[in-house]
Amino acid sequence: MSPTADILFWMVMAVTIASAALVVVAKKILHAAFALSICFLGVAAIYVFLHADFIAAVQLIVYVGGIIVLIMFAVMFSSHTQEAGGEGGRKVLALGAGAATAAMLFTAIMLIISRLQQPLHEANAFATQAYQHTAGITGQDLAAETPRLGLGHILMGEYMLPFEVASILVLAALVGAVVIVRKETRG
Amino acid sequence: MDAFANLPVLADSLLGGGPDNLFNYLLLAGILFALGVFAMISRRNAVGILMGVELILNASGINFVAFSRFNGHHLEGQVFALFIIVLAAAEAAVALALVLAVFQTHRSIELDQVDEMKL
Amino acid sequence: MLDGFYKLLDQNVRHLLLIVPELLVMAGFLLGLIFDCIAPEERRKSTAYICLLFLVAAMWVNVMDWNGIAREQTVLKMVKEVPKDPHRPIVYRSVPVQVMRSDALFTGMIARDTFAMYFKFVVLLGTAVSLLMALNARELAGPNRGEFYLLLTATCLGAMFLSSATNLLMIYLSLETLSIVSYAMAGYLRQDRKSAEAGIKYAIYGAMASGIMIFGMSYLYGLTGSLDLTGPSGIAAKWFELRHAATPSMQGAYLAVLAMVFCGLLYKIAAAPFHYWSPDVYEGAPTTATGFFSVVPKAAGFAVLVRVLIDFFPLGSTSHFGGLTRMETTIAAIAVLTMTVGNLAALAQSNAKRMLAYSSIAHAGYMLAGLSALDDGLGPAATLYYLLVYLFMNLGAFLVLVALENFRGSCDLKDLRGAVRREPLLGVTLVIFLFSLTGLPPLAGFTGKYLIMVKLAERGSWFLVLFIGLNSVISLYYYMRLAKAIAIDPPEAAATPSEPTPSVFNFLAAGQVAALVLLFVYFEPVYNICKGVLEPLK
Amino acid sequence: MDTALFVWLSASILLLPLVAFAILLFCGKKFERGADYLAIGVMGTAFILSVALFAKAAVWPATSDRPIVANLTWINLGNIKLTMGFLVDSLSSFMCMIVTGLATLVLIYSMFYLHGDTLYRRYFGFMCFFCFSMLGIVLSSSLLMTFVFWELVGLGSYFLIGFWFYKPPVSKDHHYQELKARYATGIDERFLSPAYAQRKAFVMNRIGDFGFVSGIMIFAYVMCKAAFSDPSFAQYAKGPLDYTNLYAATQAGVFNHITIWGLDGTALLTLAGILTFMGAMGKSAQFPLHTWLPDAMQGPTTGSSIIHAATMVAAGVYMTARIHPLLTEGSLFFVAVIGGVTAFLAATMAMVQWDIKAVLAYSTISQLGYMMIGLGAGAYTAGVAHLFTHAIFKCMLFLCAGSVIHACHHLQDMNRMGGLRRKMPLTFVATLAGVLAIIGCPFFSGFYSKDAILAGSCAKALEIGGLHWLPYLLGQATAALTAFYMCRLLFWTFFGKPRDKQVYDHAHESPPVATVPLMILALFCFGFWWSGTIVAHSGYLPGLTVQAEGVEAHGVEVETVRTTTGWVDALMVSPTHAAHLNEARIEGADAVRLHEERHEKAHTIATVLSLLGMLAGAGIAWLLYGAKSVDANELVAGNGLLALLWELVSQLWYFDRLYQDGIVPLFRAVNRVLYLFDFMVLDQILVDGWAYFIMAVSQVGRAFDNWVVDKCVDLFGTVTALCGQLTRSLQAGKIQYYACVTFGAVALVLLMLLMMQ
Repeated sequence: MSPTADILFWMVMAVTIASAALVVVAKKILHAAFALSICFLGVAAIYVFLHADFIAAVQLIVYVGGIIVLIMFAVMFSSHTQEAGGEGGRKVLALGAGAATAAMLFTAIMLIISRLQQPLHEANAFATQAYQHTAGITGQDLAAETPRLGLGHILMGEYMLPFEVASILVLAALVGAVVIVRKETRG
Repeated sequence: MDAFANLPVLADSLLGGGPDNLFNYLLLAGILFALGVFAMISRRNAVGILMGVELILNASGINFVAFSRFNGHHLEGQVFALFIIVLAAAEAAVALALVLAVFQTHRSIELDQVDEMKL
Repeated sequence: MLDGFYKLLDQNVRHLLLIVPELLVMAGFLLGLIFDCIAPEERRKSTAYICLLFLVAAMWVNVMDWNGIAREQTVLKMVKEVPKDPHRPIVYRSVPVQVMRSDALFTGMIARDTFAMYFKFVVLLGTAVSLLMALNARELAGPNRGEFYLLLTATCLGAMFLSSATNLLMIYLSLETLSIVSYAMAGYLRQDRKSAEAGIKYAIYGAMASGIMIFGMSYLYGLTGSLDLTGPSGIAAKWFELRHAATPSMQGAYLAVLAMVFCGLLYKIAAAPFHYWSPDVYEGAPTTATGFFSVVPKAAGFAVLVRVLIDFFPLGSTSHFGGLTRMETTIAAIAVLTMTVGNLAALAQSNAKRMLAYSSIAHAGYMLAGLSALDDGLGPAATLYYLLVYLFMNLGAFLVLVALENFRGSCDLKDLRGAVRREPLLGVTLVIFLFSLTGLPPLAGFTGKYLIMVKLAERGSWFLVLFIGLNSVISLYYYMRLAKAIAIDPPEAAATPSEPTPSVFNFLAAGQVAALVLLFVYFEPVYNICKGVLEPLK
Repeated sequence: MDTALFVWLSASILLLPLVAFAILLFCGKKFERGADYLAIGVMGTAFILSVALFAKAAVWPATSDRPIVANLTWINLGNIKLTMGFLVDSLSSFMCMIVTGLATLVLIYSMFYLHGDTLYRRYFGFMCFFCFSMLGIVLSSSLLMTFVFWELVGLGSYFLIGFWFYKPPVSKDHHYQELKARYATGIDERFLSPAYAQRKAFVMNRIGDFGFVSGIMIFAYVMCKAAFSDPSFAQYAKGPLDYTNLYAATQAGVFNHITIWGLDGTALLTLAGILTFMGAMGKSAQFPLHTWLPDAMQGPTTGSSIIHAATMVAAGVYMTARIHPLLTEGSLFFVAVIGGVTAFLAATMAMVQWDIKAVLAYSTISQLGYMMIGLGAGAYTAGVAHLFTHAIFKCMLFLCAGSVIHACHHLQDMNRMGGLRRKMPLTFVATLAGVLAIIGCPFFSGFYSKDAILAGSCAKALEIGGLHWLPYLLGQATAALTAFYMCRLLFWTFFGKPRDKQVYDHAHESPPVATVPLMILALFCFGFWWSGTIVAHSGYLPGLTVQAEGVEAHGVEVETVRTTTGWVDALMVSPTHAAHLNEARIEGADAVRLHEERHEKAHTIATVLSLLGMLAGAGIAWLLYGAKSVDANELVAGNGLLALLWELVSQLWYFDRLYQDGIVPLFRAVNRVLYLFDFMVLDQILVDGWAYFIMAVSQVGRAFDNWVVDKCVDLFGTVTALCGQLTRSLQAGKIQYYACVTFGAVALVLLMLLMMQ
């Protein structure tokens, strides 16, 4: 194992988790939005660690470049009021309930992972056997590693139908979003 | 407690291996998921709640890509993650449009004030 | 290296010819969109006719297709016949070839089977009726009305794909198509406070449910390495291997993963505890959309629920590693919870729309009760039958509600009083729909409940039978309150003059009443069809 | 040829009128103007399809032996399957043609007759509904479906009799009182209104239907019992009430195996047949259930012409023809006697009516009696043929009467008409053709069918003798009476001097929309359409070759048959006819010859007698009403016996009085007794007594209630309120809250699943 890669990996992990936590607890919604963008960057980096360069790029473009902008836009548009207002008791209650629920769900997820450790391991042993060292991997290695066709071919081949459906979906969502925000031309 | 007997074993298999260990990614996804849930429940601002949603979606994406990677590079997982991102964008567009609609009708996007309809 | 890819491409293009109904709906959506963009404001109503035309065409093709699959089970295929005598020419002859019971299209994305076709029929019918309702609903009138029809059509497309999806990605995608477009429909009346509230609540709740679902799906993928549900290397097959080798503690974890996936599906059919969104959304959304939501997405949700359920817990295996009985108990518990919550909450409502929203939660409970009998196909078959009946009676009730709201301006019980005097035919049909929803003979609502209860009683689930009976009694109370308000109570004030109700409402309402009576009198063949369409899943 | 074509044709014919009805009912406001064109168009299309159906059915090999049946399973009761479907043979397809054809013409005529009526659209809707139900009876393949449509037809008739439901009873009708017109005699005018008449029709039919249902139940019981007890009859369990199954079962002697109430075999079959025939007695207004039909004339004349003259009342005859193979000698004799009595009684009643529609109504009853004689006395084909000929000429006569009534400003009293032939030449011609047809004048349609009926019943009487002479003689007498009353109608209305100047001056011929249908119908009153002797030798009608083949197969000489049967007869071969011929063949050539000779003899007797009777009747009518050389009133006054008879007949043989003053009060008395029992014993002793007892007990319980139960109720209420609060708080309206509860529930379920080992 390459220690550099390890350290980098843990740093990315830490930043991602910390910024995600900031999304939850930030007082101002604008701060939360900034934290979210950092979190998305972290996730993109994680994708790179997972050899999913294309996904990482898409994550950058769509999430950081698109969704975050949308969110910022909405925040700017609507939040001249800050979220901090309201009674403190309600706030504590909300935080407590959220924390408790999230903790329960997290426990459940961890339990699932731990119970299914063995089958998960068996099903996903590929990398640990074949690629002990991920740092310093070359493009040729990647090509050898993906003997089958690339993502684009898969999208147009096996996943053609979802691809088409998704395009229709995006179009319909666009129509829906436009219909909601468009000004009535009459009355 | 018997139910948690496996956790120490998990802890062993976690952490070790850095980026080569599947369980690290699963842990990260779990944490993001939980944080997303946390945000959805405790945030009162509609945009904040939507941020929670995005966290949850990212968590699933990480899971998929991780499995795709450790599964012998079946690209299905990556494709799924791709679609998650696309759908998240579409959903964010519609949801933020709705947030604007709420803002226009209620002059606020604090969703705990948007509760006209109840039992 | 690309040979395989081109073969795949070729196959995909050929498979496009087998999903003509979906393509037609898609074409309707796109043409409608183009028309809506270029047409002048006052002609935008025609968008609906374009969509309707394609929907009806899709319905027709679907039924023909269904007929072909169900009756023939064979297609003609050209074969080369080489005679032994070398002087005679080689002939090409068409011979009948047995079709696979469930044709997997697009490398296993969707299935082309009678089960999907049944649900597509229901979905298309529901959408067509909703479209006609939307065309004549006053609250939707306006310069932007064309978009609503487009959204309806797009939702219908999602529902159709959801009915036939056999791949996790496809399920997620079509479910989201269904959901995301629905959010926009719920928030369509942007000037209306309630509509905006409904939209945002629906969006957040929907995102939450699908978030849980895809999180579960990711584990499913991680465990099995596949996104296909069926097939020799699909999830279901791998799943049985895994479950077979599992220790008891792993069994629970497997079920937990599956439970997360089911969350997203149960949300779509508004089963407790995932029903929270539905009353608020149903009340706030335009009434037409409410009628549509209560039927079409629910039908598609049931389609995928039944499909996934049967894939993981095949019919006829009475105890699959003990999992089946646990699963059945879980479904039964959800069913009881759903119907009880729905009916109890409906009791106190003073708004007809919200009352029907809660009642539709209760009906999802009845249908789930049918699904809890998984030992043979009869329970799910009864559910399928009930769904068709439910389409007619619930959509019928909402249809009348839309018509009454057109001139009363509200769905509050006090505003609907004495509506039968202005619209005798619609008033009477509403009462008939309510009778059917209660489950009184001689209407098909009775047959549906009866079939479910008989199946449950047969296998000794007397507890569920008891609960369905009790709930029917409770529901009688509030349905009759609505019926009384409309038919018996005197109108509050002098009726304000308004446009006459379009006769298409009368036609649709009468047609649906006729369908209810027909389904009661002639239930056997329909029930047989329901039993038959479950065959491909076995 | 495949059955699918027949199914499509039949289904289209059946459902087209229903669709028209639905359109007129549900979005009629849009069709306020075009209701008539829609109905006529639909009915015309149905007629064309019927012609196609008939053309197809007529060339189907050996139609009468092998009807085309297409069935669907309707209700699956374990092993028993009830079916519904179509049965197409020459009888049903011809009947379809008659129904749709007449309905088309009548609807065209109605455009004139009901012009300007406030309920114009509704009328056309009802007519379409009626035609749908009637076609349902005609095409249905089982007794059960027949019964369903039977009731629907009753409903359609109910609608149309009471079409002008707002009209007061005749005794309070100012218009009527001003005119001082004489309606029917013998009917209480207080009970003569559309609303009352429709109820009367319904109730009288109900009495008949009681028998019908009982008969169906006997058949069903026998068939199912047989199917279960004997494996060789097992096929009858699928569609136990299908006509084809019933025919087969009766021939196979199923009834010999089953016993009900100690009856079996022929006796049981006779009972079932008579009971089923009771339905026909109600619907076809046979004695003693005939009293509703004259009252039904309260409806629009056009409705009466199609429903209460041409088709619906003939449904009884049609049904009897359908169950003909099931009827034993005993039940056939019953049918014939009932028919004979009805024919005779109704003819006598028709003689004294002054209301032009009432004459036609009684004559309809009388003619229906004829058909029953035909069916009962072994002249099956003649009976059915008379159904068709009568449908056409009676429909036309009613339309003529409508034309006259319209011209005379809704005056129906013949006493104030007269000499109208100059004013309304076309109507007169049509009426003349109809009258000549109905009285059996040679070369007119009625002559052929009526003569064949009388000949058939005479042959039967010659063969068996005894009481079998009764239907024949009654029929023969009726022929003379028919000539009398129809000629009376003709002379009194169209000949002589105008009796009411004002009415006469006002009268005018109807427009072409009314007269063209009349002319078309009049054309069909001529005999060459129906005669075998003319058409048979030209030999281009497909039916004949079928007949010839069928007969050849049975070894009877073709020539004999050809000369004695018309093409209608050739098509309407009795289902049992082939069997009879076969029997005769087995007995030998002598038997066949004997059979033929007997028929020749009977034919001669009947023809001569009926021609004489016709001439006598018409002559007397001419003396009394045409030439007026004898005054009818003086004649009656001068003779005690005649006066007595006159009184008896003008009181309609006291049937209505008997029902109104005898049976209805009897029922009222029984009712009263039951009511008193209800009131005194059940109400006062049982219920009130129980109440007093309970009150006493409740006094005791009250203390207990106050101290124990109330507290419990309060507790229950509190708990319910708490539950309500809980539910309210669960649906609090806040999305974060929903999210929390949902995620919490999911987490709990997941943890529960994980904890479960």
